[in-house]
Amino acid sequence: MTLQQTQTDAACLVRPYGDTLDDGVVQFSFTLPLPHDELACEAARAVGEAMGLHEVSVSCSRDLGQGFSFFVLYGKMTTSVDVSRLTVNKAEFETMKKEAVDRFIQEHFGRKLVFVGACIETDAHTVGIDAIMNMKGYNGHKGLESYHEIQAVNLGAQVGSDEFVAKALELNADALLVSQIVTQKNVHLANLTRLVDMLEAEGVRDKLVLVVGGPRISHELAKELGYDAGFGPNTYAEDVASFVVQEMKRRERS
Amino acid sequence: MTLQQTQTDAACLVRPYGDTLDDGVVQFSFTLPLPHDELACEAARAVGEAMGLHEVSVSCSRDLGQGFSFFVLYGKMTTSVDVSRLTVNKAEFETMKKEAVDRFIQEHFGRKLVFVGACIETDAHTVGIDAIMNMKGYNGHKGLESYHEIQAVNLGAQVGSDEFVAKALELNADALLVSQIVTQKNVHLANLTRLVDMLEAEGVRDKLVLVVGGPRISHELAKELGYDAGFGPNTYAEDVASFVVQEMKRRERS
Amino acid sequence: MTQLIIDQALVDKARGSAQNIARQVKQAVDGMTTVTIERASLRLLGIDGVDAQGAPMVNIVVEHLLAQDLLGQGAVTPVVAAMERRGMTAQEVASAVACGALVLTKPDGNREAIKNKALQLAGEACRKISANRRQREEMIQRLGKGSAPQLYLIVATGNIYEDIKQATAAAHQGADIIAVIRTTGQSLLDYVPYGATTEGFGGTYATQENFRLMRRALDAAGEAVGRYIYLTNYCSGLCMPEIAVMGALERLDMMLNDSMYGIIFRDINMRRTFLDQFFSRRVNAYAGIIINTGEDNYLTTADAYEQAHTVLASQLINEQFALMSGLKAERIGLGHAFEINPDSEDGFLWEIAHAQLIRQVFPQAPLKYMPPTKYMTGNIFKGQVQNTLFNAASVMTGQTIHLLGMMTEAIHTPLLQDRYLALENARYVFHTMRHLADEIEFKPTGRIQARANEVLAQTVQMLAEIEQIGLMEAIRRKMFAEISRQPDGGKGVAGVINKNDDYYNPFPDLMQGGASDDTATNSN
Amino acid sequence: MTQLIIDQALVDKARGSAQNIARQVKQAVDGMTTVTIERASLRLLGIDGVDAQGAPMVNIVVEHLLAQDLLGQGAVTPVVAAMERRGMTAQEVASAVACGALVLTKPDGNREAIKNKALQLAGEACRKISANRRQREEMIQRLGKGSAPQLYLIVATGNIYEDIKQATAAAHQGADIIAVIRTTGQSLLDYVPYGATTEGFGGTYATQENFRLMRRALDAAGEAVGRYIYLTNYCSGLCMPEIAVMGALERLDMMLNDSMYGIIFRDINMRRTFLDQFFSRRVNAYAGIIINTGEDNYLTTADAYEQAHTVLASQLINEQFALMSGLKAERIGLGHAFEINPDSEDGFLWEIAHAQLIRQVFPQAPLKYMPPTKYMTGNIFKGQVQNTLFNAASVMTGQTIHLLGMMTEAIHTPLLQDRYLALENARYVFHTMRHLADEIEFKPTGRIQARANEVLAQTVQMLAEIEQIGLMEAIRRKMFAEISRQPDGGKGVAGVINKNDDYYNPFPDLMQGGASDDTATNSN
Ligand code: B12
Ligand code: B12
Ligand SMILES: Cc1ncc(COP(=O)(O)O)c(C=O)c1O
Ligand SMILES: Cc1ncc(COP(=O)(O)O)c(C=O)c1O
Repeated sequence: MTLQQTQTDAACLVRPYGDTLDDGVVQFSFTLPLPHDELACEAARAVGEAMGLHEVSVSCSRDLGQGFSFFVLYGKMTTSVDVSRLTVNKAEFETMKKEAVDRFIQEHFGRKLVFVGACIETDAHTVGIDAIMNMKGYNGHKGLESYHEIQAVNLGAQVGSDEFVAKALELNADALLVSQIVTQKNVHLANLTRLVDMLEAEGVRDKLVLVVGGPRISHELAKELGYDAGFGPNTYAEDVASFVVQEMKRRERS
Repeated sequence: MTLQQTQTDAACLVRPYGDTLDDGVVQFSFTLPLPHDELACEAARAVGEAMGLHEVSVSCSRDLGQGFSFFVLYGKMTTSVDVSRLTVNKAEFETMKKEAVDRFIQEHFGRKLVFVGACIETDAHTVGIDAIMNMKGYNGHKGLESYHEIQAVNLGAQVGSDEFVAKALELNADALLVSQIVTQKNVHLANLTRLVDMLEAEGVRDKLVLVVGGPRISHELAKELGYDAGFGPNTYAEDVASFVVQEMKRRERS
Repeated sequence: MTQLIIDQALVDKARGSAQNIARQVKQAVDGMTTVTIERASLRLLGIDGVDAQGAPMVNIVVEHLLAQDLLGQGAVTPVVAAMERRGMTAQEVASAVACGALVLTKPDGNREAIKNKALQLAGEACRKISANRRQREEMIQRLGKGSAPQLYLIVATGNIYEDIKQATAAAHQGADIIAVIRTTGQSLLDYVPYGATTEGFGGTYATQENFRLMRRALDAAGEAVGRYIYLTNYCSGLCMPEIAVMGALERLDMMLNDSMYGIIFRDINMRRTFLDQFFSRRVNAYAGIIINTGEDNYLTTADAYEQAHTVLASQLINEQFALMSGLKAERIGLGHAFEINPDSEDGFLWEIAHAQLIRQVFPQAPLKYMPPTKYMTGNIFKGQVQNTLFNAASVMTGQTIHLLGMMTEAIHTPLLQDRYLALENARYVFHTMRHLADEIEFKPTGRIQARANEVLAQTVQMLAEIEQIGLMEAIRRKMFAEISRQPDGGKGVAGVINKNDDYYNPFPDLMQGGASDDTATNSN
Repeated sequence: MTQLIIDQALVDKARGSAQNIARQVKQAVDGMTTVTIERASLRLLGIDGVDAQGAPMVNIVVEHLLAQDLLGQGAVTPVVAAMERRGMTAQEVASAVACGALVLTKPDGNREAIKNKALQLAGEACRKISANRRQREEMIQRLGKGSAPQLYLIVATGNIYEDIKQATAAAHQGADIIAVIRTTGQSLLDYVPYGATTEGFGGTYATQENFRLMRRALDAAGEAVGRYIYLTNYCSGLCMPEIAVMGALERLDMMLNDSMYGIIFRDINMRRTFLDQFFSRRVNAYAGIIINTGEDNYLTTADAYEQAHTVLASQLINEQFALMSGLKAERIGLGHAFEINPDSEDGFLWEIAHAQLIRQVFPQAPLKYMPPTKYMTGNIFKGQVQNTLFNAASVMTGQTIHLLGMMTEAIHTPLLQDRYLALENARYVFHTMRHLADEIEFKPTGRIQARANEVLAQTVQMLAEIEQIGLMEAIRRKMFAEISRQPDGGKGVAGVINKNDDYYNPFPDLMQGGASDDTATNSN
């Protein structure tokens, strides 16, 4: 799969907008490990300047105790970002409606596809994977269980990678849907890597479409970790279903 | 007057603190003049990167309409600020209590000093200058009118520089206290410069102690504009009185 | 609506005092006019534009009349006489005066004929204003408008074109009312600047062209969002009557317009202010404009708890002045503010007591509730919290015109994002608390009830005292906002002119009682 | 306190059903014990520490007993028998078992003598716990504590030393209660990690050493700020009884401790959970610990409006389980949450109705009120607003334990500044609204009253149904949090052991009814 590129020809420079084009106004806040005094305020301003901002002003400073101080600042960015040189990294597919997905499966595969999902390792946040898989769905978008041509098996929370892989083999899964919500200390990276390694060890990685989702998951990250796609906030069942079926078709062709 | 320098010998590197020393976490927010889509989010992230932040993540993006989008981001600063190289710019004086100021005047000048204050030009925010000059004072700190050895004349709001200078000459003022609250489009810079120019044209600039105050006034700025001192938020009458009398004494000596 | 138990006899007593106070003032200034009333009248006759030096034509003509010692009879008749005599339009008369080609004189011909002509011309002006009023009503009928508390937002970039961008975005985000803040210092100009402007400080010049540009933009935004967007400006300062006329001609919907604000906060001469407010309110009444009074400002210099009664007393006086000018109760947007000290225990209770008391003393008024400003700090996160409680107080006490609080109040005039976040805050609070006011009652033996009684009693007493000493003396004695002004001092005093016996101005009478087809109760 | 009119007969009916439900469960599991109850008992006897591989001694001993098929009589007697036989301390027995030097056997000697010895040793353990309880009471007497709603803050860095820094700063900023969040995954470990730890994810390991370090730091902070700072942890998961013991020994003050949370949210076996909660609550009761139940969690998966009655029903069940274990009403901190959809019109009214209903159904309970989490977004500015309304709801309905909402809830575990801003928010709201609850009444014919009646009626019905089908079947039918669990499924099922006839454990009886010198009503 290639990345979708959003590129225009001419440079298109933008800069933050406060109340006038290109004034560059940015609000920021942070804590410094310094006792609350004038020097700390100076240091806060210096942080703003180190970020390349001009006219940095400390609009609020507070003593947090224990040698910490909190600051709210405003400053002006004088450099610009060239939007024409930016790319948006996202999985390449067309979102189809539920009915269209079912029809697509009938036409191209002529059998029910098996999707196995789980919130793996220590993560117990099932609301996201449930939103994708369970009948009820999310925000009025039905979940995968409601798709006639998909057998959706949701293993739920805190499923060990070993257990997950075993279940995938047992069910002859076409796609694995992994959810990772907790990202503290990058625990998701370890968990996700562990799963891929295990699938590769079992020699099944390429037989499956492997996707991951979560509020702090991007497609870019997913690809880096060896997944076929990553889905962030506001994903619905039809998005991931569309991706999986189109990806399967793409693979058949090649 | 020289600048007070706060310097320690060894380098003292600090960086914002989220929940772990040196994690560098900074919160920031701004608006971009871009319609709300994935490219705009990419641009927002790029703004964060242009400020030298790492692990920039867009935690919120909202459509403001009219081709504008709003973003809240978190990122990590990887460079540091060397606190040992920072200086705090402030007027050099010791704050004395009201009684001590009165005694200081009796001892050193043997006459009542005349302080004339005003909120000059288009600025009508009198609360600040009143807080300094009027009997009542501010936050329990009595104003200059309550000082026995000071004749405090508060001209109030929207006083033209010409009128102000005339009054100063008429009253034989020792110190002029200027207040500037409105800073929109840097109107205060124009106003403050105009006053200094006028005082110089009249040849009286050096005969007076000239100070300015306001919530967005710093000592550094005041000095740049040709004032003897600048006072920011949380200033009380005793601060400015102490500065004026000590400055007058300093000048007598030299 | 939540109810406090309020002694109506006390309210009536206070209102009676206020009526007497206003009448005394009216009598004291009845024999005078002001330069800006005369300029406003000339604007109504159709004089507009500026000379090469930027001086408005109406100023040139009025100064010319002053120089000829003719202003005591009013500016209208000399100009109409010249129009008749020369067969010129009012604008042509002004141009001729400006270039020195014409010297206006005391009309010598048939005074009655000139008066009739003036009356006819004035009638045309009134019809234009009526048409605007009807157009507003029709648009509201068709598009609807925001439900109370209506969301009132300011734009203040200093540049009318940036203002328009921001106002349009705000309307799309949910604003019901847009106020274009005026540049610092304009209130003390004794003329109205001209044309589209881009150079204000902390606000944009109030000019007729700026009014027109913003009106057009908001009409378009209103059509797009399916809600009539109200436009507000400042009918205040040394040119109050002229701005009333400009607003009436350009279909503004609301005006900050107070009977004492200029005296207290801008040190404008008392008589001048009382005369100007009377004339401008008559125009506003005729144009179907909702006025917003400025009592909220008192609490930026005085303490909201200590001085709560001065707000109510002033509102009762403002109400009487407004009624006298012909404004209907439904268009008198009395102002107050959530300026209670956030550090005071039970401060929210005192605020609720006050807001609810005002709500009940003025049941028909579209109350204007101002957000916290004085106690806002550079801590924008705390600011969001302060504004949330303000929003809650507003919906709990049924306020009408709700000025949105900005989390950056202590830092800068609103950024685009500040306005968005303020709207989001208010919309959420109003929606999630929509019927809270219907649900709660205040304990009859409680602190809120006791506080409301106390404020009302203090108000009755204060007004009784002012009834004795007169309003001008009361102001001299710092009874409002803790600021003292001298009856004969203040800016613009030179612009107060004694009327001659032959003074004539068709507008006040023509506009008396508002337009006959006005439907105040339906339209706001 | 504001009052809803509530039909006490309905409340009594619901409570009666809940009592029967809890009794049925108790009967169903009465003949069983669990590995962690036995390990907890050994901890009380003084066994601590880990082997070279990091396996806790108590696990080693209990597994050893399991392997010998001796656990059915309880872990206490075999160990005490060995102590007597060998003249060893409990710890020495454990070490000997661990290195294979000792094989525990069915006590052969005088069973009564061994029981007496066990009882004596258990009495010593109880005295230690009593001493902690008294120390807490004395410190509160001397230092005072935060006034309700008490400000409850979490630390969750994963590193106990960072946690301590942040907790100390929070105490200085105004926190009354500090909860150390537990690392993800610990609840499913069938052992308790050991020592000071620095490597948690989204929380810090609950270990006895971490408890001790934080207790010491908070005692110091409490002295500095002149207010006893409560320490909270999670008495939950597969090691619930052991954590209860650790908390009792290290003078924790509060514990998240629920009779069903583990089943529903961690898929822990039902019988295991019911047994463990019973034992651990008896320890908590004895130690004077306030428990916090977990009904708030239901609303993170189910809708707060639709499922409000499931929260109340579960609280009534949790209450009965707690009372049965000996917890006093004053120490049953029933949990609920401000998870009403911010987009729903009048959502705040429904939230108030629910919070006030709970307040009145459990007048003595130190209610734990959780902040919005589910509807928090990455928009931190809106988050401040949501938290402000939560704070307002809390003070308006007299909640007791107030968990502070973080504006960054949807983003990360709290930064130092997030906690400061949350505290500032709550302190301001509580102070400015301090007596609002005393001031307002809800209209008897209003929406809030109607909503409360509706929720109560639904609760009565739900509990009547559960009384018929039994709690385990109710959980199977997804009646709580819309999650279904199988009575015989779930984690830790292998750790449920049938008691033999000669089962003996001195602790439950010794701790029954709490300590004789306990002064529940004064101390919290
Ligand atoms: C509900 C909740 C819980 C519930 C979970 C109940 C359940 N059965 O899921 C309970 C109370 C049990 C809980 C516990 C904990 N939680 Co929690 N929780 C939340 C909360 C409030 C909401 C999450 C949620 O349900 N979102 C709604 C769903 C629909 O959104 P979503 O998950 O993003 O899913 C969407 C997309 O991401 C995507 N998606 C998600 N998965 C997948 C998978 C695939 C294949 C695809 C295609 C798409 C997809 O599609 C979904 C629909 O659009 C968040 C805070 C917040 N407001 O976000 C904290 C939060 C996620 N929790 C957090 C933490 C730390 C914990 C604990 C670890 C705390 C502790 N130490 O005890 C515990 C332990 C849980 C564990 N072991 O994992 C942190 C995570 C911080 C971080 N950045 O790592 C958060 C952010 C709160 C915080 N600020 O501290 N939590
Ligand atoms: C009260 C107020 C008003 C009142 C003023 C009443 C009065 N008589 O002063 C009224 C309602 C009239 C008003 C009007 C306007 N205001 Co105003 N107002 C404020 C407000 C709410 C509080 C200011 C205040 O009183 N602070 C309290 C005093 C005690 O603090 P302070 O001034 O900082 O003074 C202290 C120090 O700075 C220092 N200090 C100050 N002066 C001096 C002088 C000396 C010699 C010394 C030693 C020290 C010193 O000591 C003082 C005590 O510690 C601020 C918002 C805010 N919360 O800050 C906006 C604010 C200052 N106003 C603002 C604006 C734009 C206006 C208007 C121009 C809007 C308009 N276009 O109509 C008008 C016009 C006024 C004009 N022509 O200047 C902006 C300024 C933005 C900017 N950065 O430039 C602000 C920040 C609001 C906003 N966000 O838009 N305002
Ligand atoms: C009635 C009234 N007029 C005018 C203003 C604005 O100030 P300025 O006098 O600078 O136009 C206000 C400010 O709030 C006001 O309330
Ligand atoms: C009773 C109870 N136990 C435990 C927890 C924490 O979760 P975990 O099971 O991961 O320890 C909660 C969460 O809020 C809870 O309410």
